[in-house]
Amino acid sequence: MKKFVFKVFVVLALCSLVIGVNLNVIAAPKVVRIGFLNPLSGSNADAGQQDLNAAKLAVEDINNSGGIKSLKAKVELVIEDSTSDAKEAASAAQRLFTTKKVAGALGTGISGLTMPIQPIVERYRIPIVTNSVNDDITSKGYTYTFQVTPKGSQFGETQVNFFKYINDKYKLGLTKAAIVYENSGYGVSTAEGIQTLAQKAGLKVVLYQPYPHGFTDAGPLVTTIKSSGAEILFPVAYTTDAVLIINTMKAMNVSPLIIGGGAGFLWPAISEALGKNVNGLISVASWNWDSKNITEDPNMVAITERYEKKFGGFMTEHAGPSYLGVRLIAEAVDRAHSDDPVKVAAQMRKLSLAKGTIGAFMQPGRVKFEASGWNTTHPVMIQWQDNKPRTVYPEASATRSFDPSFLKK
Amino acid sequence: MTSILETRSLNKSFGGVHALADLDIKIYQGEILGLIGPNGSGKSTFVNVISGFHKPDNGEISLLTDTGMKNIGGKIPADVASYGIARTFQSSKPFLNMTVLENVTIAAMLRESTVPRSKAKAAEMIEFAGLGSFKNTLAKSLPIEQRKRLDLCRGLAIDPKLLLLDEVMAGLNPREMESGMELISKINQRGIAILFIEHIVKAVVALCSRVIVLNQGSLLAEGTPKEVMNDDHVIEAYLGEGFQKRGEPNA
Amino acid sequence: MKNLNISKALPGIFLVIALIFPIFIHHDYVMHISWMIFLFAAMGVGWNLIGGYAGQLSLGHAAFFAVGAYTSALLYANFHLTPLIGGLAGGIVAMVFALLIGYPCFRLRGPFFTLSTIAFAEIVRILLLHFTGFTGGALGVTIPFTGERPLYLQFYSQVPYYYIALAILAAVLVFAFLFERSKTGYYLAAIREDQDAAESLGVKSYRVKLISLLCSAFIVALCGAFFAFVSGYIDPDGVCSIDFSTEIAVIVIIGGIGKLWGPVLGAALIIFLTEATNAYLGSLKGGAGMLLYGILLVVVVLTKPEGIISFFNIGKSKGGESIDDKHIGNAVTE
Amino acid sequence: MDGTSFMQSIINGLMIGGVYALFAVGLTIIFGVMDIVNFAHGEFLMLGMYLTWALSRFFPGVPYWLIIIVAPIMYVIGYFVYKLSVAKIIGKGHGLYILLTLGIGVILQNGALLLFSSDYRSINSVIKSAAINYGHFTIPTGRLIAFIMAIVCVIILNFFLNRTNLGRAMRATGEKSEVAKLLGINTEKTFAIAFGLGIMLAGISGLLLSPIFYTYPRVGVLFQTTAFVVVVLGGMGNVVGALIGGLIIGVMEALTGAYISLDLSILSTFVIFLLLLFFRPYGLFGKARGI
Repeated sequence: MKKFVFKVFVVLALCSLVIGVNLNVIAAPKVVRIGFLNPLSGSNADAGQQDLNAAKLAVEDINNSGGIKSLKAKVELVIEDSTSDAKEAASAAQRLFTTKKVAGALGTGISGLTMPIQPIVERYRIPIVTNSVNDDITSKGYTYTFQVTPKGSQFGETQVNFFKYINDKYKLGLTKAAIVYENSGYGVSTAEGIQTLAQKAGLKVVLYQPYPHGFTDAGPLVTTIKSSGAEILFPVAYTTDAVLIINTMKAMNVSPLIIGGGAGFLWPAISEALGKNVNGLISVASWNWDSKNITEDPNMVAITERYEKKFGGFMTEHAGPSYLGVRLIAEAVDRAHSDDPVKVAAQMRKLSLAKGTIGAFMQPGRVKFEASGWNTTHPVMIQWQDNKPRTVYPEASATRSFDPSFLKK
Repeated sequence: MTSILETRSLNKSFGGVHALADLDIKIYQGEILGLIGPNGSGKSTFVNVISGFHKPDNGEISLLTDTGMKNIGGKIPADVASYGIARTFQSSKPFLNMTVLENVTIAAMLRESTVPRSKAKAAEMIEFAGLGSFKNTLAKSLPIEQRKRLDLCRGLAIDPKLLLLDEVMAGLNPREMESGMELISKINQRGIAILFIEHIVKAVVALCSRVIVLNQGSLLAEGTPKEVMNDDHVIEAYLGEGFQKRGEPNA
Repeated sequence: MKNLNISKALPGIFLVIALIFPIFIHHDYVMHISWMIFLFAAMGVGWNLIGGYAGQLSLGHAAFFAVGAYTSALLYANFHLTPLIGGLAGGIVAMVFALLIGYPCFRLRGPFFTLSTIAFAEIVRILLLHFTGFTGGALGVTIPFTGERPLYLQFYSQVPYYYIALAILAAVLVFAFLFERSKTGYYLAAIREDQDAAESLGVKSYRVKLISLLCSAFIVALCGAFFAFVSGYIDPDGVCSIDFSTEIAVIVIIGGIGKLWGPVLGAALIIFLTEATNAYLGSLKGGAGMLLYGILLVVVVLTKPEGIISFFNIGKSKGGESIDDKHIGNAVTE
Repeated sequence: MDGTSFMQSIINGLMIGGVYALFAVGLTIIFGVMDIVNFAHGEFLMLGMYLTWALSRFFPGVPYWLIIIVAPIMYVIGYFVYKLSVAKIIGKGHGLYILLTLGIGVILQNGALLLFSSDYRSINSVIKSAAINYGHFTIPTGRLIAFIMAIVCVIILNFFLNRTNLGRAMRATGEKSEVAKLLGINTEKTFAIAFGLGIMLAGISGLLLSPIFYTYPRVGVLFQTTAFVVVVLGGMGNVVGALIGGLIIGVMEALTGAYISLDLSILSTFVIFLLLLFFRPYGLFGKARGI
């Protein structure tokens, strides 16, 4: 009998531990909690870290300017590590939404981690703001997901239009294009956008090639590019592969005009890896720190300067929209006079923020969510100049003109 | 005397060493055939080839089945067992962490369709082999005699036509050998032919009606135990050259 | 074989506790953790059929999970088929895959079998990624959540998932209990004890191992289908990664390999600890949670190789203590 | 696909093959002597890369000479990792050492994440994109050096294993550890040395990779599975086999990438692997056991 009692005791202990873990009591009404869900470990940890920096800055800025005025409440960031594994991301979301009363949440910056979270968001009716670009995020009828950034398919449009713009302006006469993309959610959706647009724009797509992300050698890829005779290259990659591709192309002196697909070609790591060779590189971006909609509004510029001072580097493509996401949730809570997620979501859907408000932070300078939850915006083109990405296209958003001197190389 | 197993020019060599060289051997129904020979003469190889653990290089092995003689050369051990050939191993190989009953049940499962029926058959075999008192002891705690008996009992449980006993008597004291031989003849009386590989001459003489002698993989002599024991070649092979014949070799 | 030295009542008591548990505590997060534990336990029991009873350590079972998930999800996406049927179809397709890998791989032993299962799962993952037209490739497959749809395993509350997962686990445990006592179960124990001796008694080790792999594949695929509809989104790297295969194996090995209740205990321990470390350490600094998980793994292996279950001495295993594979060196049976 | 890009693919394949080979040689020694597959081998490669990166901040420029510091440190790490953990589970069934090395891998990977964060580190030296252009072929210098160092290491190792007493002791232990014990070989020490040697080689591969690749906590994962294939192709425990196996896998990957499709290039590695396991489980050159 003794052994039997011991076993039952252990099982009960296990169950009580599980319960005890998370049923902490609801905090005093004076704090509004905004959830943060991004990968802080695993292969996407570098992106997650950028989002975390921005979210912390946003909460700091909100509280320094009086917090949520209509509720006279401070804002608190509740951080959950989604890890880079989809199953764990769903558990983290479940944990966040059920054990911590949050008014809304920011998450995630990686399409492959956002999509498994959406059914849980829908179930608990908690608004989330995401800066991942996959088109499917706002095309499956989800009503509590708000996509702040442009969509993957728009990237292609902007890249090809920009190419036509400089092809005509500087009479480059280039026609043969190669599209190489990382075989991931982000890669596939961006590459499809480029392909359809390139064909429509009369470009000859000589190579449309997925490659396994995280490969050990860019040699075979660059050899295929070289033998395809491509004059323009549209690569879509995260940092690790982007660095390898560019170094190997330099080594094998293959030098088509590179029009990067965002992410890897835009994040600070590539300028650390390539040093001054990064200058001249062009890439599409879902957001950039020096687009006109920011530089013409001192409050917006102040944000990017605070970020740079606090984290020692320009505000990155991931950080900008994440900062905006937290501020939008705070704005919606303020307008809803409540931290009840359903009311906050209703306000989010009604938001229409133009110049003079935080809406100016996202090009072209306003934030307005469609019924699908997508904020009608468009990507911008950047060119690396003195080791910083500067917005060069479209004119409405450009603060610097494109520097053609790098084309001759 | 119809033969139950026949080999025709059976060959097996390991890297140039001829373990079995053109062996033509017959085992008759219901007989206990002794197989003797100095160490390394190919006795164990012969058992391993017949039981399918080693593939013969060439030559035929045919076994009497209800549809006449069937070539079983090259079949995998499990098939050879289902055709009706059981074997024991030189160093006994019981399932150590299982009880005696469980060991024999595994064997009985070959013929019995359900687990309970296999268990019943196994219990029956255990009684027959005199292991009744050890039914629920783990094989790993059995003394050497009972382990050998267990190997035998397991072989019996698959209703074999032919039982290959590889040095079942080794390591037993005279009393244990006596009861061992008793069991073997009891098994034989059930109509099961036995190939009895043994060094202990006393046991061979007592049990076997016929004996064959292997030396360097080939058949040296064949005949009744008495004839074989007095055959010059056999003595020479066992004791090496330079020994004259000195009458009855003592046990 | 029935010498389980636990009292017969214990499984019954666990079932009763599990059934009434949601009446007292039905906080969604606890329910979520519970059905995750039940799901991983069921997969663990499935893995144990081949990893424990047959002693064939597989690090590629995520492939069967992915096959189950993708078959049921694609049947839904194209024909709106409910997972109740889609899941079974997934199980059958997984068994076909098991035949593909079983035939060649069972001639291998020790590390060679393990390495070939890794290669097999990687091939499945790469093919899932490559054939975008058919499987959606890297974009994955979405099963949109559009409100309460029981036929498609979609509920607002987590409690129904708790009971479905519990039912799957209970069914799998009963199957494993009977499997252990079936001829195949006995034969597997015999093979693990001494494969040569078993074969000399007519045990076709290749066929027996294949049967246990087929059952194992079916169970893990069923869990894959359940997971696909509960999570609402699957992609190749998520459902077919090496880390996921390793997690299934680690759960059983830590819980107690070759023992009926090993996987259940292992799943409870690992899932609970991963959640706890991520909940408390996750936000602290990326990686702290996983670091603790790694340390636990090493400590358990060095101090208690037979797994935690031996603490409880539940369900004494019939046969091998730990995964003792004597034919370590040579790759192929003679 | 004209002639030149075929030749270029062969060059690409040989160059990356050199790196695969050196990394796999460490793995094959550990298996050859100790009969265990080290599932944390990739993480030791990562450790070697971080070590080289850290040292290169004090000694900028081309890091190859740092080998005289990195190699001994990695050997000592390997020696103690064996003594503290692996030694305790030798002979207790192959499931345990898989679990143990997996655990060590998780600890190293997340320890690095905590210490160095997830940022990508790279060594800014001229080697990064330097290359020798010969006609229209390009040979990346960094990978060429790695290729040559791999060959040199294998030659030295082969000499060590065949000519020195310690080497022969290791091969004997590999063959039959029980018998080796009877002959008075201290198998305990031999195992520790073999493991130390294996980890040192992983560290050296890390050093060779660091100037041409980027360092981050999960970088080891990219090379580990391929290394398993190379080791089996070359014959478990066969050092020269591992070198040739590495080159073959490198070329196969490059050719599949160039001629079939890039995202299937890794597939070719695994398909070869499975075919190999069924038809030639001892690899192209391996013996049943030992090194």
